[in-house]
Amino acid sequence: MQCGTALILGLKTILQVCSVALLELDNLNIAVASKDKLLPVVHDCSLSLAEHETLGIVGESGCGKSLTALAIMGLLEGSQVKITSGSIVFDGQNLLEMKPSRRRLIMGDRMAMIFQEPMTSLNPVYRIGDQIIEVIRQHRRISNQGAKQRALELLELVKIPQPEDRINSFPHQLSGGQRQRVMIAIAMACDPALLIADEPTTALDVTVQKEVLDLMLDLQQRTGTSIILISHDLGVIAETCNEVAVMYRGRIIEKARTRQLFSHMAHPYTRGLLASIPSVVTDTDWLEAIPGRVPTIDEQLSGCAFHPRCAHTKTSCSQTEPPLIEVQEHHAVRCHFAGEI
Amino acid sequence: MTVRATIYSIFRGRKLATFGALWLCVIAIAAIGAQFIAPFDPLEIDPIARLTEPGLPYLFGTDHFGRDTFSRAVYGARMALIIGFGSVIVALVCGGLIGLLSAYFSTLGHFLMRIIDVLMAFPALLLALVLMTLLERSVLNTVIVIGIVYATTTARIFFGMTLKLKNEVFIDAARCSGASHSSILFKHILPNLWSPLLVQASFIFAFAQLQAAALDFLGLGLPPEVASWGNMLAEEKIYITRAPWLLMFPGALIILSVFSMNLVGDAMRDSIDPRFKNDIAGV
Amino acid sequence: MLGYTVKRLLTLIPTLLIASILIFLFIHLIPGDPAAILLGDSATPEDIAALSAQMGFDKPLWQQYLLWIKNVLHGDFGNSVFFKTPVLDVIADGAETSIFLALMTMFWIVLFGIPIGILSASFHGGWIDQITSGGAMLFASIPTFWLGLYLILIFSVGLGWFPSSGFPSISDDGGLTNLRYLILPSLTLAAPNAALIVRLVRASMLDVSREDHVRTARSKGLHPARVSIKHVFRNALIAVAAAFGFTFAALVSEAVVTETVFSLPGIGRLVVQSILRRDYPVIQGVILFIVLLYLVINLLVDLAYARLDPRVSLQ
Amino acid sequence: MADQPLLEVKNLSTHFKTKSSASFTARTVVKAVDDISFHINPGEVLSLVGESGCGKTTVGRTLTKLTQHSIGKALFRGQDILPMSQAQFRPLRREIQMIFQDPFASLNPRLTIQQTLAEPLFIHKLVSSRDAAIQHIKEILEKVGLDASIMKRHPHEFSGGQRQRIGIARVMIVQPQLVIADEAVSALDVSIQAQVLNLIKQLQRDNGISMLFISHDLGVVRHISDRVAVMYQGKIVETANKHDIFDNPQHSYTKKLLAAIPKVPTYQGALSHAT
Repeated sequence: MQCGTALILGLKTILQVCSVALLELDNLNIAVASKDKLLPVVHDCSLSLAEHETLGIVGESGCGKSLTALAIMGLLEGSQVKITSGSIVFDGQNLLEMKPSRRRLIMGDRMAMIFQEPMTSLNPVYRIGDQIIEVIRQHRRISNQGAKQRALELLELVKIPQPEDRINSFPHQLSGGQRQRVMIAIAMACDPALLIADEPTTALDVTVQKEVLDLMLDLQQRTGTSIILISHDLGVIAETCNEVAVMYRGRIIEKARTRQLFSHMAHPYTRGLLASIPSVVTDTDWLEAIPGRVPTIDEQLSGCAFHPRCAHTKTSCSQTEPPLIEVQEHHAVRCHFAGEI
Repeated sequence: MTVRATIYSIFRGRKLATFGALWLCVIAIAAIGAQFIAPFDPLEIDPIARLTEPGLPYLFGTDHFGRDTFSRAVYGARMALIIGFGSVIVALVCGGLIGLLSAYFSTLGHFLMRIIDVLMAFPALLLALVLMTLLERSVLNTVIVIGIVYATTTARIFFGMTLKLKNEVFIDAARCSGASHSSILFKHILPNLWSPLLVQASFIFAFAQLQAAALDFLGLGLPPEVASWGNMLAEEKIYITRAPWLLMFPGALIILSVFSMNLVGDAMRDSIDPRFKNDIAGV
Repeated sequence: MLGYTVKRLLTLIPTLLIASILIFLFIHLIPGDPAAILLGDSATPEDIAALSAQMGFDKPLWQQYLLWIKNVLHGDFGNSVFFKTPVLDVIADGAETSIFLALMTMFWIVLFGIPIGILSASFHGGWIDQITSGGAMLFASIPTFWLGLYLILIFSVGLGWFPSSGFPSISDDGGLTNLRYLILPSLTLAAPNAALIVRLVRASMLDVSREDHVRTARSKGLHPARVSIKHVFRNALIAVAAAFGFTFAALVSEAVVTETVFSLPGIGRLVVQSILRRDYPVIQGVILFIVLLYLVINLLVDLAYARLDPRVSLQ
Repeated sequence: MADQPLLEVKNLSTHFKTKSSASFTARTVVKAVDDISFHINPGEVLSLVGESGCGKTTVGRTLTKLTQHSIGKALFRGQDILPMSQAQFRPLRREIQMIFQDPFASLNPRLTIQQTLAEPLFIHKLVSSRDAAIQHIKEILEKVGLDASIMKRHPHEFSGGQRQRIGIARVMIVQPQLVIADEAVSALDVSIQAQVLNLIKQLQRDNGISMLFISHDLGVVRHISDRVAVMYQGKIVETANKHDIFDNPQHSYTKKLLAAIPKVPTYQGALSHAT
């Protein structure tokens, strides 16, 4: 018996070493500068992502999910939005302590991003081939011809028909779905370890959405890249991610393995969110909508961020902010009564 | 928003624009109270005191007729306001109306805008010069001519902005409610154009000063006896080497006032609907 | 491209027709006998009668217009009342000065306007931006003639570096060194227009920098300067080019004043003097010429525009 | 129920001519809506579902005469509305109303809520005095779940969900027979979308309104409609009652559409939590 326990412990250690986190966010706080003060928009965000994993961040507009992504990517610089504290450790290095020039070596190479609006995310005046070549030549010592060859491969990889012709197209000559494929090609050009996809399919039709998501998962299978998928759509998250973090008003309020989350939703907001979605497979006569609205960022709130809209509010909810507690292994919830309701 | 809050939001953190607004207030006070502020009659000729250097009692010196430059400058402020407000009214009423109606009624608009396009091919100053030859030199005619010249650009700008508004969803919604053409034009479209209108007015006000000064300089603007900054420059330009201050003071007044108006216009433009920001030409 | 150019040239015709009608009507708006106006104050009644018959002033207005247009199409703009020579020759005499003035002005505008504009946009909000964009606005607020007079006072009268007025042809003694006569005038003319370009480049770059594709460029790990030039400025150029055509009209206005201040024998001063002399055939001719030039420049701008922006198709 | 449908659309086509900037080139014709027919019975909700660019929005705009139709008929209570002039159609605008997609663009930013809501009342002469109008507005605001005290405020002071409620109030205040809802909840966040959907469904039932519900979201469509018409490239490819469409789709496009939707795992706890 003793021997067996030791073996299991040993195996666990080995597994932990193997699945060392690629990305680790520790108590990240982000605030937006408005007039004379800083309004917090992301509050104590801690996340970790292992290699080959797909993490979904889900929440409604203004919950801070996109800002978190932009902070990881390093695209907040020069904007009104500032990281006030915390750390982002990628590949064992704290990105926030890095010089901008060092950080740019990672951007587009080890870490890449695709955005919500495929119609405007490509520069309209350059051919798509040149836009792919640009990122390859930024990070690899390679001839123009070699980069072009690689760009052709990439276009083929993202399943653009007739890549030899399309490489010379301008963005406006492509459909929305094709443009998003080109964005994926740019992102995958240097085989990134981490791909951040911020609402990549929100602007697309459902049939195209399916194709693009399938493509992303297929590429992940081949290259082993980790993905952070940001979406407002629980369905998209459920079908693509291993792990989910639910955000509300700048806070992660629930975090779990996808299967765990959908079988044991612990936070009233997560449950309400799911109940708000009319199903395509069953008839619903009435939706159990969450009452009220998301408070704006300049509204001060004490206690739990969700308490004004929560059906289970008790006095303590409006007084102290609940911490993110593990209710099960891999399942953390920010609610005073996580186990009880 | 209240007027005070709007003014506060426009000038908050903009020291230069605030300075511009304050300077324009000074000009306005000088213009209104010219007869109390000016120590001398601006038209009184004193041949003995010709080309006196600045000092006392002639703060800005005297010109080659011996007239007090400071008094003329104070009365010039009054002329600047008349020119500015006058041309703004002419330009906005003519141009604004043409632009608004052309955009809303597309058949009419197609024809009118074609003419406006052609008129825009005529350089503003040339158009003004030519129009001035048809009329005699007077304050009213100068105002009308400068106003007409800027009516073309104003019409173009309002045409563009009205077209944008016409395609707004709330206009569709008003149509679905059964609103009539006049109600859509004057209740739904025009009120959304007031603030761009004000910004455009401030730029026309500024450019009109430069245009009027150029007309004066070329001898086709205000009547020569009128005390305006442009006329002061035009009449004394040959004395620039002997009495440089004669051109310094009125020139500086024009520059400061135009600069101030541009600053104020620029600050206001930043506070209007971002859709219209690029429509309004200005500096 | 060629097909588009031909089409665009064809669409110029109705515009030119409207312009010519306006210019033609202008002469007939002046109260009095047009023949007397065309011939000026010194004309004898016999001259007036002769011209009336020659120009057909007794005929209906539309026939007169057709006759005038027919003559114009044959290159006959009539004779200058003042010079007694064909209008076309008078314009040609002023062309050299104006062309060189325009070219040198363009040189300054591009040399100062674009780099300062890029600088201003790149340091948006900082002190460099405040100085450059505030300075640009100040320069745009200076009356052209005032600036010209003080440049003469300082650099010609005071320092003696440049001549103060006139422009001998480059075919005269001195050859290309005669262009020094145009340095002060071209700087005077460039100042307000370069200021406009600074503001324009700055505003369009700030607009473009907020577009999504710039974020994509930054996410590639490109150097900020490269993002700024290759992605922001390159796209901002589209808006700058579009505005360039309209700037031409403003440039002509200021050239009129500048040529007068520096007594340059160009078309600008010609038109002012002709207006003061009531030399109507010259006024008609010059204005028609300027309108034509404006239209051609705008056509060229449109062609350049299509090259800058692949979304604009020339089909 | 009356034996006659409230609205019957027969062979409707709406074509657009795209104008080229140079006046010599030929114009191309886009068949946005291509020969479609459907009907809506009194008190019934028909959904028009399809992907972007399929022409569903054009159908709504054509039926409210915001866009000129090309061919076909639209019989509203037996009367063809399409050939009518705007002036002839004006009295009918009270009965045929439209809810727009974008709650931020569909309210005039310069008008107070009271002004916006009073406008249709005065146009259709439903009230004779200002006091009566205010009374009406108070009632309708209460019905859409807003406080009467907001009347003096401007649209920018409200969130998207609140604005959409105001938009619904503007439609309901004239007591229409037919409401065309063009992507009425698409711009809203999920939790707000559910509230507004509930509101629309309740108002529709309480007032026996017929509705043409235009949407790309199949979950929403299943929730709200009685019958569904699927549009693809300007044509209606399948019309059926909602159970047939969702549980037994016939057309291959309908099948493809249904297969593409990401499914949310159902979780019983989620449905019972607030009850």
